[in-house]
This record gives sequence, structure tokens and C-alpha cells, in this order.
Amino acid sequence: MPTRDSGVPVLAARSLCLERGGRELFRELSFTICAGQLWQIEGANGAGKTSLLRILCGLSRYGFTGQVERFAPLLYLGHQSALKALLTPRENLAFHVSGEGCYGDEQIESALARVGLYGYEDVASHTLSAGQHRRVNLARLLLSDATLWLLDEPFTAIDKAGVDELQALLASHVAGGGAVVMTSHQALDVSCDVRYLNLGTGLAA
Amino acid sequence: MPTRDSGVPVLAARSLCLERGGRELFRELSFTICAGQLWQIEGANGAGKTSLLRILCGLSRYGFTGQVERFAPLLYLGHQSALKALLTPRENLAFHVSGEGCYGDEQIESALARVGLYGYEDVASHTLSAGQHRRVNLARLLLSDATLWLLDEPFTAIDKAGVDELQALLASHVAGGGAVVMTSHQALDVSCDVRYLNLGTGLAA
Amino acid sequence: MTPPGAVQFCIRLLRRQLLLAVRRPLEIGNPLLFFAMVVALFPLGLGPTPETLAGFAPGVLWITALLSNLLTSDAVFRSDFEDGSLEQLLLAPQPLFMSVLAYIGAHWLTTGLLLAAVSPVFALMLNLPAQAIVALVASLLIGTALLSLIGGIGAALTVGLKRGGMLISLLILPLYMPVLIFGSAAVQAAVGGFPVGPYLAILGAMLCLAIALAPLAMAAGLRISIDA
Amino acid sequence: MTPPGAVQFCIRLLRRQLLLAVRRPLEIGNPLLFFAMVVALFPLGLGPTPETLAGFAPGVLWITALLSNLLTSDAVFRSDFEDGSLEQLLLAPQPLFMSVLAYIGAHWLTTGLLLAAVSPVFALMLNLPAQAIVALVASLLIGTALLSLIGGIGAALTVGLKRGGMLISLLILPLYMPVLIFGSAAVQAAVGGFPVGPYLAILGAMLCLAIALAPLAMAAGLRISIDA
Amino acid sequence: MWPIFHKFGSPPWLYAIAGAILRWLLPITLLALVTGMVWGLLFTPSENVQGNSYRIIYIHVPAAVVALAGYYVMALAGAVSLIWRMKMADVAMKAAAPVGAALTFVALFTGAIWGKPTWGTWWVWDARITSMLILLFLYLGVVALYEAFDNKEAAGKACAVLSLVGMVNIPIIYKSVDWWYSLHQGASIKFTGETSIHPSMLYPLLLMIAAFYALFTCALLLNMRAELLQREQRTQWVQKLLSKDVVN
Ligand code: HEM
Ligand SMILES: Nc1ncnc2c1ncn2[C@@H]1O[C@H](COP(=O)(O)OP(=O)(O)OP(=O)(O)O)[C@@H](O)[C@H]1O
Ligand SMILES: Nc1ncnc2c1ncn2[C@@H]1O[C@H](COP(=O)(O)OP(=O)(O)OP(=O)(O)O)[C@@H](O)[C@H]1O
Ligand SMILES: [Mg+2]
Ligand SMILES: [Mg+2]
Repeated sequence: MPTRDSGVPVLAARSLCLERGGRELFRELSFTICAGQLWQIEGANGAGKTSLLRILCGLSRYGFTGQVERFAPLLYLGHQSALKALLTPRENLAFHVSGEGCYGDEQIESALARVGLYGYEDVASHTLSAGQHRRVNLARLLLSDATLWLLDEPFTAIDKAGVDELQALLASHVAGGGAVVMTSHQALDVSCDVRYLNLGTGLAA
Repeated sequence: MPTRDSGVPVLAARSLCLERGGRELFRELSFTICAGQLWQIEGANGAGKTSLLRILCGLSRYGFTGQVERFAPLLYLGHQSALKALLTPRENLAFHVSGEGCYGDEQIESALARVGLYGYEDVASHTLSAGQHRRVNLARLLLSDATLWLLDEPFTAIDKAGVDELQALLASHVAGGGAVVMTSHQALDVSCDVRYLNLGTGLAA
Repeated sequence: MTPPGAVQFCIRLLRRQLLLAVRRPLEIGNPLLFFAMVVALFPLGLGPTPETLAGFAPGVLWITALLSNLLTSDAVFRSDFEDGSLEQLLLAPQPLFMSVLAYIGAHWLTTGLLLAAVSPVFALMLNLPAQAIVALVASLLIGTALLSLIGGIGAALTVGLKRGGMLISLLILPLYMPVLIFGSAAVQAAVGGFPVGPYLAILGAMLCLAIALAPLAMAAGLRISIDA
Repeated sequence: MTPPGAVQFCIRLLRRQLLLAVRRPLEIGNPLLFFAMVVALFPLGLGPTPETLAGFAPGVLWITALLSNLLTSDAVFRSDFEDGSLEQLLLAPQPLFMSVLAYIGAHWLTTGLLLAAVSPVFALMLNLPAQAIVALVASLLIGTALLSLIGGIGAALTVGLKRGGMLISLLILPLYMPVLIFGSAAVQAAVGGFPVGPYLAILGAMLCLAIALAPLAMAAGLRISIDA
Repeated sequence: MWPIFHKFGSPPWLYAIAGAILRWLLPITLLALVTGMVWGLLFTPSENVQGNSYRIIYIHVPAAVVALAGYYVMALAGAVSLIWRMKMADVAMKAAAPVGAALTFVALFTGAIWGKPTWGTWWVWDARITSMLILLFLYLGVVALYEAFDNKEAAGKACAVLSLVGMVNIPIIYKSVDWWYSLHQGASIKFTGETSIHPSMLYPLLLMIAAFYALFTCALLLNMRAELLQREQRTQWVQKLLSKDVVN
């Protein structure tokens, strides 16, 4: 992973407002995410966390007001896993549609081993359990080069040991000059500072 | 909810063995679940929790050995929500395919209100957020009459307040003579006794 | 609260399926459109002289009905499988072979019945003689019900397959053939002025057989598929 | 590690799509089977005299090719949409209009190319004169590529619709028509001993136009669909 | 009755018994095939209308007859598997499908080859031929359905349902095509040459039919043995068998 400078802005949102189904989800939301920061978006079910992440990464382009500027390559993991059921985890990573670098076989194997899928590299993905399925996606975090990670409930279906490892990974990414914006209903237990963005109550540094 | 006798067996499993993809997941698993008990199935990702639940409820019929006897009506909530995206939460409950009783409109409304979906009764389900989506299913727990609940990771995508309410609901079901078998990677914090079935290490009373 | 009886549950499922269909009006209109398009394509592909067209008309109309049924059959249980509803249906206390009849009934109401209802328009477009139109509608009404039942078996057997693709068309097209033959023969007989009754009677007999046996096959197929 | 270039990424996607196709051999065999079945249905529906059959053959073969293309087009982006891959594709740094070409290319290789390759067998079964077979294969090769591109536009526009369903056939069937007309005309010309070149030239010109424009339409369609 | 039934449910027993049958059936089959072939091709008179091309009958007719019978064997095995939940019936059914498909293909292929000199065309939409084509699709459907399932136990049950449904349909299909054809066309081509067939041509034909039945049985048993080994690869008796083979 290349070293990156902390404190450089990687994403800036300016006066975002979103209304969904007649309910105002957030209003005049402005913030800047810098390298070296870990943000957790909080809010009850239906608060608009997923909607906000999709706006930040650029998938939502209509129906909201405000601007988003992106200054660095980003990686988005949504509720859906983007895995093909018929491909093996190895193939899923090697042929991934997100257009990232071309990974060698050893890189992929070691990433899969690190997320606990040693021995499952070559089974069809649809035979994986729910948690194993999500873990394949976490291997992307190990492989990727992107500065900014946008993660929507990355702990879903992951067991306790997996959650601990993932938190350590997030902390080390942030320490290496990356930035993370994530949602989760669990409290984080990481070694770095966490900034909170509460969609119910507004920004909290 | 009719009162039920505690201590009556509602489900008995005898010497269940399962092998998946060349790995033995569990072997000679025998246990009896009685009314008034809350069981949590534990195990790392891929330990076989979901597979076990599907065997217990009768959906898996091939590929394992052993017997399961069921003595009471059961309700199974799996990873998938069984909600039709085009129907509203109200319609989803009223026309539910699980063949339970015919609920009146007020019953459904009050159940939806209790799971925090007041005001969302009549929007299309595909516009619900991930957590709201799962909450519709939790409303089935409030409506159902089944003695035995088999719940596969019921806390997924539910926010903190929701998890607390759900735990209270589980405890009250058990106190009323029901039985619950559930999986979760979170530790339970309920007012009743919890029995653990760890698929890594075996039974633990 | 006791669970609803089998018939009551069947009606509930039928209402659910129809409600779902109404929520996707395009899905309903689609077989019709497909019908219209294929009927429009035929003259383009075959050369448009009216006399030749009239000769083909019974066959073309019936083949189109069959294809549009084939295309929609795959979806009868698919979405319920994908969102987990099918699991819940299998766990329901009511007998499964009755429940699946509701699915087939809804499928027929939203495809076969509609097709039969609009077929006279297309028949006229293809210059089918007027005296054959009653035979066309009647044979389509019975025949499409039969097709829906057969298609349901294929759908039930293939719904859980990850690697199945559209295997369903391989499985059920051979079974469709007798329906096609008697259906188009009925219309052709009417065009030629021969009695249509025997053909319709045979179709009716096949329908009775299918109503009795297909639900059992579908129920067995679904229980197997969920475990694929 | 720098992301792969547009062409390299395109090749990676193509390999991915082909691998997925190979994992579902039934899906590949299916258009062929569909072809076989429909070719078998026509004589059943229309009456089996060899002379009449030979007259239909060009039209029937072309209509079947078109239908089987139509049926498979809907799925080009569907599964990627449903499992979230499409979101990831849209976020990729490579230009989307090139990436979609890989999808279309894979679709054509697994449907159109195969159909064209096996079509002589069915042509013989329908008694198509031997001199028309080259024209049939050539017109199918170009024509199915065109159909895949057109079908891709429809698929991109409708993939995100919850209530869209098979709307796609309504959108793209009209665009298919010119292809059908020139394609079957080419074969009919060959049967009659007339030159086939002009028809193929027109199909080729249409193909060039489609290769230039369809990817742009598809890319725009996908970006809109993902936000539906 | 029940003890035998139990034995049929036991893979090692079935494997052994199939091996024993094959030991004498395989040579007999080969002998019958060669005899019938030589007899039919070299020692029967040539036909006055068709010349020598009719000799393909010695493959065509046996293949067609056995292909049809094979479907009933398969469907029967399917019924047993569904009703008595006997896993070995699944094995028989799974083994029968590709053999039947191959025979059907042979019948179609030889028929088409024969059709060219006699009717001047490869293909005709006649009742028998059309239902044969459909039979091929039914067989292929069973093969494909089996392959598409990951859980092979479930695959067996699904194929059993499918082959039973197909069995109900085969007579219907045959009748319908027959009727349809006779309605549209006068009887322009008739196969019912049996009455006119000369005994010198008939006897080798009967021999060939018997040989094809035996061939079908052999292929079925061989297939079943292979399938049994694969299914039971982790059990003790297969391990023992394999290690014995390695030692030998
Ligand atoms: C692709 C073309 C053909 C197919 C699929 C086909 C199929 C069949 C079938 C299924 C049978 C056995 C039916 C039974 O068990 O009763 C049969 C028998 C027979 N076929 Fe063919 N056939 C074809 C072409 C031909 C041709 C070209 C000839 C000769 C002109 C021919 C002559 C016969 C005769 C003589 C018999 C036995 C007599 C009988 O059982 O009626 N077949 N064929
Ligand atoms: N169809 C299948 N074929 C082969 N193996 C399978 C199949 N389905 C599941 N498995 C394997 O069975 C094991 C158990 O899966 P299961 O879904 O029961 O796990 P789980 O305990 O629920 O895990 P999680 O916590 O991730 O949900 C996994 O290792 C998985 O790879
Ligand atoms: N397509 C849509 N049309 C209308 N309303 C929508 C649509 N999608 C989402 N919503 C509404 O927007 C709100 C926010 O949804 P979102 O998915 O962003 O919530 P969330 O914070 O991610 O919730 P969760 O914790 O449950 O995942 C919800 O109330 C939902 O009903
Ligand atoms: Mg969310
Ligand atoms: Mg699980």
C-alpha cells in the first residue's frame, strides 16, 4: 500500500439534502473527509445511511440536492456482495467488475486466507455460508489500492473473530493515510479516532 | 397468545450428521427442545448454523442423516425475508404465504407499529431500508401463534433499539411457554436462561 | 388463531398472485404484446400474400400462444424462490398441491385467458375465416390452461437450480406438443368446416388429467428444488 | 497497482462472461434447443408437406433466431444488477461504453454465433435448398450481432425497473424488424437464385452503425437504471 | 419380498450382483451382435425395391425399439425411487438416461440416412419420427436436469418426477402426432412392412433386437456400477475395493 498523506481531503460534500417518500432524511449536510479519518455514519433504521453512501460514491445521481467532490479513488461495498454465485471466490476476485488492478494468484490466495477462506478458494460461491460470502468481499479491501473506503454495514453476518480482524484492518488503513466512511449498528472498537455523523442529530466531531 | 406448558418437548433431534462439500459440519447431534427454552446456536462463519436450522424446520430433506421430530407448529425466519417488493408491508402480512391465521387490519397495523413501521404500512416494500425490510418480518413474530420459533440471525440490519425490543420479545415468548432456537453472532442480553449449542465444540447446557 | 383451511388459503394465494400481477401491468400486457409482435413478424418473414397467411393462421396463432406461455412459465415460482417466500410456502400447514394450483390459476388468468380473449383480433389480422374464431378461442382457453399446468411442472423442477439456465424450455416443450397439435388441429378443422367437438373433447380430457396429476408433480418438484 | 486499461478490462470482462456462460452449459445449449424445438413446432402447427415447409424455411429460421435472441437479451445485465455487480461496474474507472461491449460480445458469442453455426442442420430439416445455406449462415452471423446490440439497449434501459418486467420486448421488437426483414430477404433471394450481396451489405452497414452508437446508449441506460 | 428389497437397497450387494451378471451377459451380447450383424449384412437376400440399403434396418429397428423400452425402464425406476424411497432406483434411472438417449439418437440418425435413398429426403414429419425426436428431448431433459442439481440425492428425485410425467405423455404424444398426420395427409409413407417382411430377413432382425436389449442391459449395469462407485466413494467397501484393485 503506498503511503499517503494524512489530512488531505479525499471527499467533500456540500449542503446535501435528500427527501425520500415525502420524508426529509437529511438537510444541508456539509463535511469534508480527509485522509487518515474514520467516519461512522449513525442513525436508526431508515435514517438514510445507505442513501447517503450511494450519493457519496456517485451511484445516486438524481433526486437529491447539493454537491459531492471526490479527490481520490474509492471503493464501495454495499448491501449486495457483487459476487457471482457460479464463480469461485478466486475467480470472483480475479475477474472483478470494479476494474481494479490485475491481481496475481498468490495475492488473491493470501487475501482469501487472511479473511478465513483458506480451502474455499475454488468452491462455487453459492455454496458459501452467509458470512463466508461477505468475507470474499472483505478480501477486496486487502487487495485494493483505493484511498477512500465506503462501507455499508461491513460487519453483517461476520462472526466475532472476523469483526475484530476487520476493525484492525480499518484502523491500519486509516493509519496508512487512507480514509473510511462506514455505517454500522454496532459500536466500533478501534485503535484510532472515530468521527461520527449522526443522521438523526446531525454532525458530531 | 395462548398459554402453553413449559417443559413439554416441541422438537427432538436424534443423531444428526451433516457433511457439506467434503467437510463434516456436525456429527451425532442429539437434543430435545422444550417449551420455555431459548437456544442460541453458536459457531464461526460456515460452522453449519443455517444448515442445521433448515434441517430442523424440515426444508432440507436430503444429504444428512439422523431424525428430527416436530411436535408443535413452528415459524422459521431465514436469511431471506420472503417479502414481495411490490406489495406493501400490510399486504405482505395479510397475504403471507406461510399459511398462518387470517389477521385483521388492526392486528397488522398494531404489529407494524410495534416494530417501528408506523407510517410505512402502505409504501411498496422495495422502498424500505434494509433494516425496515427485516422489521416487517419481525412483525410476523408478533402475529404468529407458533410455539417454536427458528430464527436465523434475526438481528441483521436492525438498529440498537430494535435489537433490545426483539430480545424482550424473545424473552416474553419463552416466558409464555414458547421456545426459540436462534443463531446470532452477537451475545444475547435477555432476562431468561439461554442454552447454547456450539457447533464448534458441541452441546453446552 | 387457527390457520386458514386449504381452500381459503388457496384463495388468499390467488388474490396475492393477482395483486402482484396487477402491480406489474406491463408484465400482464407483455404476453399480449409478444403475441402481437410475433403475429406481425410472421407476414414480414414469410411474405405477406393474404391467401398464404390465412393458411398459416391457425398454426401461427397457436405457436405464438405456446411460446408466450413458455416464456412466462419460468417465472411462476422464480421470484418466490428468490425472496424466500417459497420456503415459507413449503412450511405452511396447508397441503402444497392445493397451494400450487393457486399459482397456476393466477398464471393462467393473467396469460392464457387474456390471450384467448384478444386472439380474435389477431386472427382477423391474419385473415382467419370468421367461422374458425370460436374454435380458436375455445381451444386457446382449454389449451393454455393445460400449458400452464405443464409449464408449472417444469418451473417447479428447475426453480432452485443455479446452473439450470432456461432448462425449463427443454423439459416442457416436448410435453407441450400434443396440446399444440390438437389445438391447431381444432382451428384447422373449423377452417375446413369439419366438426371441432372431438378435438376440444380431447383437450378437455387432457386438462382433467393434468389438473389431477400436475399439482402432485409440482408439489414434489418444489420440495426437491428447495433442496438443490 | 494501476487499474487495467480500457481494452484490457474489456478482455477481462469478456473472459468473465464467457466463464459464466460455460458454467451454465445449459444456458448456452438452450437457444440452440429452443431453435430446434421451434423448428420442430412449425411443421407440427403448420402441416408437414415438404414443399410448403421449404417455402417457410427462411422466414421460420430467421424468426426463431430473433426470438431466441430476444429471450436471452433480457438477461444480459439482469444477474449483474441483482447481485450488485452492476453498481461496481459503474464505479469502475474504465469507460463504461467499452465495458458494455464485452457483455454484448459474450452474449453474441454464446447465442448468435452458435445459432449461425448450427443453422444448416435445421435448414436441412426444413428442406431449405442447399444453395441458400451460405446466405443463411452469413445473414445470421451479421444479423444476430446486430440483434445482440439492439437487445442490449433494451436490457440496459429496463434492468433497474421493479415493475418493468418484460417491457424490454416492447421496446426492442420494433428495432428488430429491419434486421428480420433484410435477413430473411437475403435467404429468400438465395433460394430464388438472386444475388445476396446487397442485403448482406445493408446488414453490415447497420451493424457498423450499431457498434458505434449502441454502446453509448447502453452506458447511459445503465447509469439511469441503477438509480431507479 | 422384503429381504430382496433390502438387498437392492444395499450398494455393495448391487455392485457385486451387477458384476456377476455382466460377466456372462457381456460376452453373450457381443456374440449376438456379431452374429446378427454378419447374418443380416452378408447372408440375407437383397430387397427388390430398395436393394441393399434396407440392411440398415438391422440397426435402425432394434435401436428404435429398445430406445422406447428404455424409457419405460427409466420411468419405472423413477417410480420406485419416489414411492419406496429406494436410492438404488435413482442409480438405475440415472444410468438409463444417457443409454436411452444414445439409442434414440442412433435410431434417428440411421433413419435419416435411410430416408435419403428411400424417400429422397433426410427428414419427414411423421408420427413415429416426430415422437422419436421428442423422446430424444425427454431423455436429454432427464440428463440435463440431473446434471444441473448439486445435491445428487435431490437430482435423482427430480428426474424421477420428470420421467414419470414424460411417461404419461409419451402415449399421448404418439397418438396425437399419429392422428394429426393422418388428418392432414393421406398415408403416403407407411412403415408397416412387417407383414411383407420375409422370414429370411425377419430372423436376423429378431436376433438383433434381442442383442440390442442385452446391449442396453449391459450398458445400464456398467453405468450403474460407475455411478455406485462415485456415490459411495467415501464408504468403506469402495475404499477396500479400490485398494484391492491397486494391489492387483
Ligand atoms: C429419422 C428417421 C426415422 C425415424 C426417427 C424412425 C423411427 C422408427 C421407430 C421409432 C421405429 C420402431 C417403432 C416400433 O417400435 O414400432 C421404426 C421402425 C421401422 N422403421 Fe423407421 N424411422 C426413420 C426412418 C425410416 C426410414 C427412412 C425407413 C425406410 C424406408 C424406416 C423403416 C422402418 C421399418 C421398416 C421399421 C420396422 C417396422 C415397424 O415396426 O413398423 N424408418 N422407425
Ligand atoms: N449447497 C452447498 N454445497 C456445498 N456446501 C455447502 C452448501 N451450502 C452450504 N455449504 C457449506 O456448509 C457450511 C455451512 O454453511 P452454513 O450456511 O450452514 O453456515 P453458517 O453456520 O450459517 O454460517 P454463517 O455464520 O456464515 O451464516 C459452509 O462451509 C458452506 O460452505
Ligand atoms: N426508492 C425509494 N423510494 C422511496 N423511498 C425510499 C427509497 N429508497 C429508500 N427510501 C426511504 O429512504 C429512507 C432511508 O433509506 P436508507 O436505505 O438510506 O436507510 P438506512 O439508514 O440505510 O437504514 P438501515 O439501517 O435500515 O439500512 C427509508 O425510510 C426508506 O423508506
Ligand atoms: Mg442501509
Ligand atoms: Mg448462516
